Amino acid sequence: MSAPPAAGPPGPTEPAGPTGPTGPTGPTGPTGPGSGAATMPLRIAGSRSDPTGSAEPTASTSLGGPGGGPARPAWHPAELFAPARLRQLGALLLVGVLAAIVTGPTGNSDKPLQAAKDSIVDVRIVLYLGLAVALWVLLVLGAQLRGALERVSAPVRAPIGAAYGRRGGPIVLNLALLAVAIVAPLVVSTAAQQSMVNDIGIYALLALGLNVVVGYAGLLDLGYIAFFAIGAYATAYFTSQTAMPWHAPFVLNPFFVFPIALVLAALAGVILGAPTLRLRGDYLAIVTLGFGEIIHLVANNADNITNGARGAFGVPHLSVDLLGIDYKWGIDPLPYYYLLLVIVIGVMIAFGRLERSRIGRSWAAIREDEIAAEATGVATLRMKLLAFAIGASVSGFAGVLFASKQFFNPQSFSLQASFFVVAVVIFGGMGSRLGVVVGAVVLQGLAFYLRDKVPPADRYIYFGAVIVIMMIFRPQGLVPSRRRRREIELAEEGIGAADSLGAAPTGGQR
Amino acid sequence: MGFLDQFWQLTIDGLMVGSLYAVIALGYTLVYGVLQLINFAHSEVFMLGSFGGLFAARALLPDDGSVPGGLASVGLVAIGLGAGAICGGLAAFTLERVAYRPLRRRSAPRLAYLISAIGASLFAVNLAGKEFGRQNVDLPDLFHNGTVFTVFGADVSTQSLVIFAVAVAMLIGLDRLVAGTRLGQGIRAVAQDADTAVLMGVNVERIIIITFVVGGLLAGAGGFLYAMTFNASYSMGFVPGVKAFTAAVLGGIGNVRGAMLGGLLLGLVESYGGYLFQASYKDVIAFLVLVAILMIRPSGLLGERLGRAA
Amino acid sequence: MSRAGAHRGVPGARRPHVDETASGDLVVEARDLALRFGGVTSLDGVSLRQRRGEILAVIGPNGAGKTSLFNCLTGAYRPQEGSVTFWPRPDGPTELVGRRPHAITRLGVARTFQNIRLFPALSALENVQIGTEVRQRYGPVGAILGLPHARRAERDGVRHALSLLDLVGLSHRTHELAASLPYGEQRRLEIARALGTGPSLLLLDEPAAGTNPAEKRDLAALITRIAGTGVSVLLIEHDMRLVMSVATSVVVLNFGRVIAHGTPGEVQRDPAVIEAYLGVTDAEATDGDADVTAGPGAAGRKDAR
Amino acid sequence: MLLTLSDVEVAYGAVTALRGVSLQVAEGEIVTLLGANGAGKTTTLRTISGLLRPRAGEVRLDGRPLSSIPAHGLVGAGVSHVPEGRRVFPSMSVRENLLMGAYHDRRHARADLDRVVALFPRLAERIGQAGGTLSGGEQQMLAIGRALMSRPRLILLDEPSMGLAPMIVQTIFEVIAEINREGVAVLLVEQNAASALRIAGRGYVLETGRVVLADAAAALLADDRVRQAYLGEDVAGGPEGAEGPAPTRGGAAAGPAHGAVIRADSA
Amino acid sequence: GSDSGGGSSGDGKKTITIGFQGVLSGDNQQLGLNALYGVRTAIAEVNADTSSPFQLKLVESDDGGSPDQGPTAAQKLIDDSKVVAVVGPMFSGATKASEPAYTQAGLLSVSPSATNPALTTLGFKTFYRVIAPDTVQGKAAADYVASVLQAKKVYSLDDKSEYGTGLSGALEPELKAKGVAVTHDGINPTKDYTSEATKIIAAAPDVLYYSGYYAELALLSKALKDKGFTGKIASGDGSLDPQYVAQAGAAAAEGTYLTCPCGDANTDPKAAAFVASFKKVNKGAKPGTYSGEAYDATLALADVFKKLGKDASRESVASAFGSVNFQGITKTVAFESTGEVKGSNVFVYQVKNGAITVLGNTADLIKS
Ligand SMILES: Nc1ncnc2c1ncn2[C@@H]1O[C@H](COP(=O)(O)OP(=O)(O)OP(=O)(O)O)[C@@H](O)[C@H]1O
Ligand SMILES: Nc1ncnc2c1ncn2[C@@H]1O[C@H](COP(=O)(O)OP(=O)(O)OP(=O)(O)O)[C@@H](O)[C@H]1O
Ligand SMILES: [Mg+2]
Ligand SMILES: [Mg+2]
Repeated sequence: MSAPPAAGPPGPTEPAGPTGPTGPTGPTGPTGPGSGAATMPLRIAGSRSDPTGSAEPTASTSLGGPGGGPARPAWHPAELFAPARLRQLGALLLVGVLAAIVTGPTGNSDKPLQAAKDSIVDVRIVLYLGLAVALWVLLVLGAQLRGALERVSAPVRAPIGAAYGRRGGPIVLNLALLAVAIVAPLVVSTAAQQSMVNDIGIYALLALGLNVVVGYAGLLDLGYIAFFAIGAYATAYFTSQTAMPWHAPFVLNPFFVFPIALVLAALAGVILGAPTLRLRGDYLAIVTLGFGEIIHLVANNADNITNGARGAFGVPHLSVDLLGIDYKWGIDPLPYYYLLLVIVIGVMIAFGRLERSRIGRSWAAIREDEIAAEATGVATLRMKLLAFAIGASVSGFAGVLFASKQFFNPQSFSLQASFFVVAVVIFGGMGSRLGVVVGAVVLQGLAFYLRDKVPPADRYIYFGAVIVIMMIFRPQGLVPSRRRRREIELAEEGIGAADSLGAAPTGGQR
Repeated sequence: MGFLDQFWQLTIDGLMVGSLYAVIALGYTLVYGVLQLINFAHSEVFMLGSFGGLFAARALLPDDGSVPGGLASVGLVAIGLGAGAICGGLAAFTLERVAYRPLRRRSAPRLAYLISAIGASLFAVNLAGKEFGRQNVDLPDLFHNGTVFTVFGADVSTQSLVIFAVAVAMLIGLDRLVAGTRLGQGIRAVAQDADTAVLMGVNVERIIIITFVVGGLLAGAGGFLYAMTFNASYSMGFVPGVKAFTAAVLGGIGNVRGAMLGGLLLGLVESYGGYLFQASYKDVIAFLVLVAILMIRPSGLLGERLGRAA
Repeated sequence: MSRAGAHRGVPGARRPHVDETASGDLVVEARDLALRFGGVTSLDGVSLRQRRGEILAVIGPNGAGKTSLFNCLTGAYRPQEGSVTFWPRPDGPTELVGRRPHAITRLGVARTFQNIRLFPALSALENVQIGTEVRQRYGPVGAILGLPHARRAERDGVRHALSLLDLVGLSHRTHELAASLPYGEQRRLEIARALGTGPSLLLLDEPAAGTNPAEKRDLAALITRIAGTGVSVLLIEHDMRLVMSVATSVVVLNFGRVIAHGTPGEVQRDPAVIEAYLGVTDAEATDGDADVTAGPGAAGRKDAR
Repeated sequence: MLLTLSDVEVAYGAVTALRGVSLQVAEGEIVTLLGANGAGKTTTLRTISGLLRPRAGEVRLDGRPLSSIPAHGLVGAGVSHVPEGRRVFPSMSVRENLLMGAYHDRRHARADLDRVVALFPRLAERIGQAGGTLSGGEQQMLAIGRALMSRPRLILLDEPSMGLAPMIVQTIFEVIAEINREGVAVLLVEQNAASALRIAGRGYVLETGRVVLADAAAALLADDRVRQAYLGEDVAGGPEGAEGPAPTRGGAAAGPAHGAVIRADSA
Repeated sequence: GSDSGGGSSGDGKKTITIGFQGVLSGDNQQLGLNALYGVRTAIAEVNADTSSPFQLKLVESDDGGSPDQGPTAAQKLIDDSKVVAVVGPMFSGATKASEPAYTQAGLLSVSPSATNPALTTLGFKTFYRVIAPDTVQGKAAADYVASVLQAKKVYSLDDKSEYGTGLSGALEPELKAKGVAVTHDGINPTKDYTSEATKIIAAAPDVLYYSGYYAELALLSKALKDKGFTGKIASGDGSLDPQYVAQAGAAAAEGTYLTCPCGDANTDPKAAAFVASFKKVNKGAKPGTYSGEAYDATLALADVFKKLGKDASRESVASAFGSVNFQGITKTVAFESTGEVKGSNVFVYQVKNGAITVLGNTADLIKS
């Protein structure tokens, strides 16, 4: 809780008569130079770098030295043991204890607190608490260190920042990233390649599609995976006579299903969107969530159509036999990887153009002020539908790839999968194409990395913690888009005050 | 036997479950009210409260496995509720401090909170799984369960009566709190315009934390009620969480009475729908009803209708 | 001031007959608009006509229904009764009631808002571009493939937007974010955005609010210049100096009804207007009252009761 | 001194809005702050009410540094702020909005509500309506009324006459004078400089974040630069197409408010 | 391709590495842990046996029970050239997604729990399972319910999982063929079976057969007991777990019939040694659903390694495993040419006085 207004007379709450003969005092003139006021920036590092957010803003502002003298060095005792600092230390120690519990033994419900106790009453606790204290010391010296760090990293960050601030970005940087993307799978294990296709590649594609909906049009879609399912089931329907009880009377090469799935998913997007896009943001979220669940449950229940929980086995792999090229994709993940790479890059380029066109601008307008957009002639409903349809079609497209790569069942289209795509988009940076791809790489890469590093049952403890920490330190995402960054900056200027929230989460002024 | 024969029984079943949804939904609605964001980790607050209440009650149960009965039962239920509420409140407080407040400081975009909440939720769920095991945990009967009375031929058991009564009492209490007090006034002000609320002397930080804690207390107590019939487990939060969130939206998110109404309605729809169709379609039916209602009333049953001309 | 007082002045004054005006050069005509919100009546049978090229000012006390009138004209609200006819060109009349706002904008009715509503995180240029691109037809495929017609449209849009920024005097702000502009410039940017949509009728809701006298003067010149390009302007304004300096005629609303209509000079002398809107000293108030009851039909009052 | 700003600097990100503003408001006086668009008037008020924190310099209330009071504590300390753009709570009723003004101290809420409603009868008519659906002018009245509900010692008014009908403008200035007579100090930002200077004791002129003039109101009214820049005086002839010079000059120079002047002139 | 999975440990014994693929994260991880602990128990026993010529080493790979993660999880084991055989995958969906890779790599995989009948017909060359497919259990359960329990009316409820629908799909036609009236219903795993209980009671069946797992059956039994259900409750191998009684409460679980094509370790006196060593190896945890099968699968593999001696490579193991004949605690492990376990007996268990007790082999029970 905020510190109560400390010293000083409490202001009278009633308008008593003039309390003194202080009428208009005539010209005072602009005062001269400051009377020794503190010239320290009042947005102090303390609250900014605090991972647990325990430091009080009011307290941290007072770190600037209430007397207004020159700022004390960080290691000054009064500075070190300021309440805010101590709170920070406390929070870090708590985190240390938590870390000990997380890495400690597993318990059970018969003795609910036993495991936690065992973790704390253990020598390892010393290590964690030591780490906490060390981190605290680092934080205390943080202001100085940060300055140095920024100076050091500036030459590296500046060009990258500048590059992605600018339109298209310099070709060199993009080519470098591309080269990494091409070479990377060649130096890793086959399992990692599998993961680069199944987890990273597919999710990057999904995230690019959802980015149109969430990042560009500003609509929260929590049932996005439903379109993925539609693409996958369409593939099973058209390409195999055995995968599902219900199938087409003819068999198509999966490549021909791409356009079909694209259209089907877009259509599904329009059918879902047309009646629901009038709804306010969070209502839309729940309706799309419901839609996702409906598709998921229907797929799981319709034994006679989709084969229910047994899933669709036997969808053929992709193959081309055209113009003398005869190639079949198989179990080997690499060919799928390069196919996905080409598709992802194509989609990135396409959406980049879209974003910079009148359509992208209309979306930005809708995001910022729907009523004004409408009054400026933007057909808001139609543009939102368009975003929905485009997003859905990418998802359907990804569904074809997924279905032809491997066996799937309705489990692949759960609500959690939808959440995960949303997480990838926001984690990477809403509205930024590179960002969402990086989001997929980092999040899924993290999951892959953790699978060998920690006990699988505990994997999501670490995963969850990393997500929270990342969001605390980079709420705008890993590679935020230029437009989104501006929006956030605008919101940020609103704050600076202890109690103020900034426009983002509250702003009740419609 | 047809649907009509079972109508009242299904209604009672639906109301019991619905009242639990309502209690959880309040947490979503309250937090949505002040921060305009969906607290996706609320389901874990519920889960932790549930464990808290369950362990507390279990620790006090007689060792011989007998059912206490009488005043002892009342006491146990009260203690369980209290412990659940405290755990829920603490969890909500911690959640706000760790996953939300730092983001607020950086004026993060709204959706960032969503992801942070999902992360916190993953963390909490799996840590609970690690600490308390990954099995469902049963809470032995706290009282002699049996039919208390019958309405239109439908049995009302002690269990459902206790759950329903406690849930309704909490709902009414909260409604009074928000409608009639200064706290409620502050909550609504922050909800609509936090900057201006500050100018009115509202301590926004405090309002936010109180809102979280109140939601957590309710969810925690609700969690205990839930555990009495449905067992507790580390992953128990997700489904009721989604349902309660749906209920909150159904009633008009941000509206306390709406959450209650939405919860009860959702409980009924599921109960009827599960009977009339294959039970695995009951969520489908619930969501279809939600969509239908939102089509007719785009801001939920009791949501405000601002702006558009009549 | 009470409700009864308002009704007293103009029993059944529904339709101002602008008889000298042939409908041929009208740009917009509203007939008997009624807008109610539950118990609140915002518009209570408002009729007005505007000639092409005219600058028509709508004045009236707070809550008289001016903004509501704009909202009805632009489709933000749908009136329960009445109709609005709009002539995008002198020939083809179109009914506006029942259309969605963006469709009305595309027909050629653009507006600004009483509380500025720009796209804050977009640059000034982008704000105007969104307006200029309303009529462009290229779709997602054109944009993605960078088809020639899409590129051309894009270039035209930018060029047009730049010229509009120049017109409102914001060339120096082209790439700045709308939110960081000072208030007065935001107002002008909003006008440029509205002009971007190529309107034949421009609705300005209190464009001078919050600007200082010097800026008001610039604004007056700007409005006159806009009207000079053939755009009819419908203007809500509380600043009488501005109204007097730019308007060719004035409509006065009170309690959702038209209480006066005429040239600025006429309206200004109208006792009912003075009583309801401009304000009088106590002594004069009684006079005004007497005037109204006597109903002398001050020169400007075309609204025969 | 009730309020002292010394060398206050405020920035929005990279944009510096105030570059060393110093000003004072004593108990019970009316001080007006003039300046062109973007001069930093709103920023000054937001800084005083704690919504923005200065990058340098200091704000003191009753001699106490403002940084020791959290923003939400300022109402309790007697400061109340009518923000630019009204900022009424959109889905609270008029009544609830007004009661929000008394949030920090609800003892006098009833009586004050009656007083405010009496001041703005229009609000009485709309008492149950949602704030967001009020007309612009009605919202402005509501915002002022709400600020009065907190019984401030110092009231910060950011363009209170904006969007108000001439007659209400007149009322507003009367109200300001009235509350000032009850002992409330007023810091008034106005584009309607003439009226503002007429009720104010002193005034400051802000230009691009700096105080360039500070004087008694009467002196400012007489100052050529002020007359030119803020009263629109140089256009003696009036803009083309105006009815005549009289209203313009009259509105600026004399009379309680220019609405009335127009009436006087044309009668 | 494959290499010899050789290696030597410190005491000169050869080290053989096996893999485990199963559901170690997500909602069903308890089932995965049950199996994993079974594997670990077997490995500990082998390694503790001084007469054993080799040491076993385990590599775990989590597939979350989902087909999405299956190929990656399988690939991880395939990439590890030391792995000569795998216990797993566990769920049929993950199995379908993973087996193509195992087949291509020629790596043997023995599932302790994937019961979908189709699995042995899809051309997975290196796939074996030590659990009988749903069809076997479905038929036996139907026989028992119809002949011994004398049910006229059965309410068949499944959990809409691959396992549950597979079992109910096998059970229902058999029941109908015996002239039993069957009401089918499916319900996604949930906690709230209140209205489902009302529905079941309204249908007034003689027997409720639940095809699904114990956690849900426990809640369902509770709800049914609260509402005074008078019929009999029966379920399959997914519910054969002491946790069923613990979670339902002894009163609600009392009398429930459980069928399983396996012996239950916890109740079988012959398996007492297994239970003891399981508890020892796994910090007091008790064997649960699929623990015994995983244990048997591992020991069967060890048996093959023993026979192969120095030549235990992917190829040799894959080709030798088909002819294994090993007496496990749940059954005799021997395979048909399809990879299906031979001649499964289906046993019936019942909860009596709060403990699961074996009633006997269905074939015997029906005869008597
Ligand atoms: N959505 C709404 N719901 C209820 N009442 C409304 C709504 N919109 C407007 N009103 C009412 O209609 C009346 C007219 O409002 P309008 O905004 O048109 O006034 P105005 O003439 O523009 O006033 P101002 O000059 O103050 O802006 C007001 O009394 C207002 O309260
Ligand atoms: N959110 C913001 N982001 C960036 N710059 C801002 C922001 N708000 C204000 N500014 C800038 O700060 C300066 C001062 O603005 P301020 O709003 O205080 O002016 P003002 O004197 O109140 O003007 P007005 O008469 O238009 O209300 C202006 O240059 C403005 O562009
Ligand atoms: Mg208006
Ligand atoms: Mg301002």
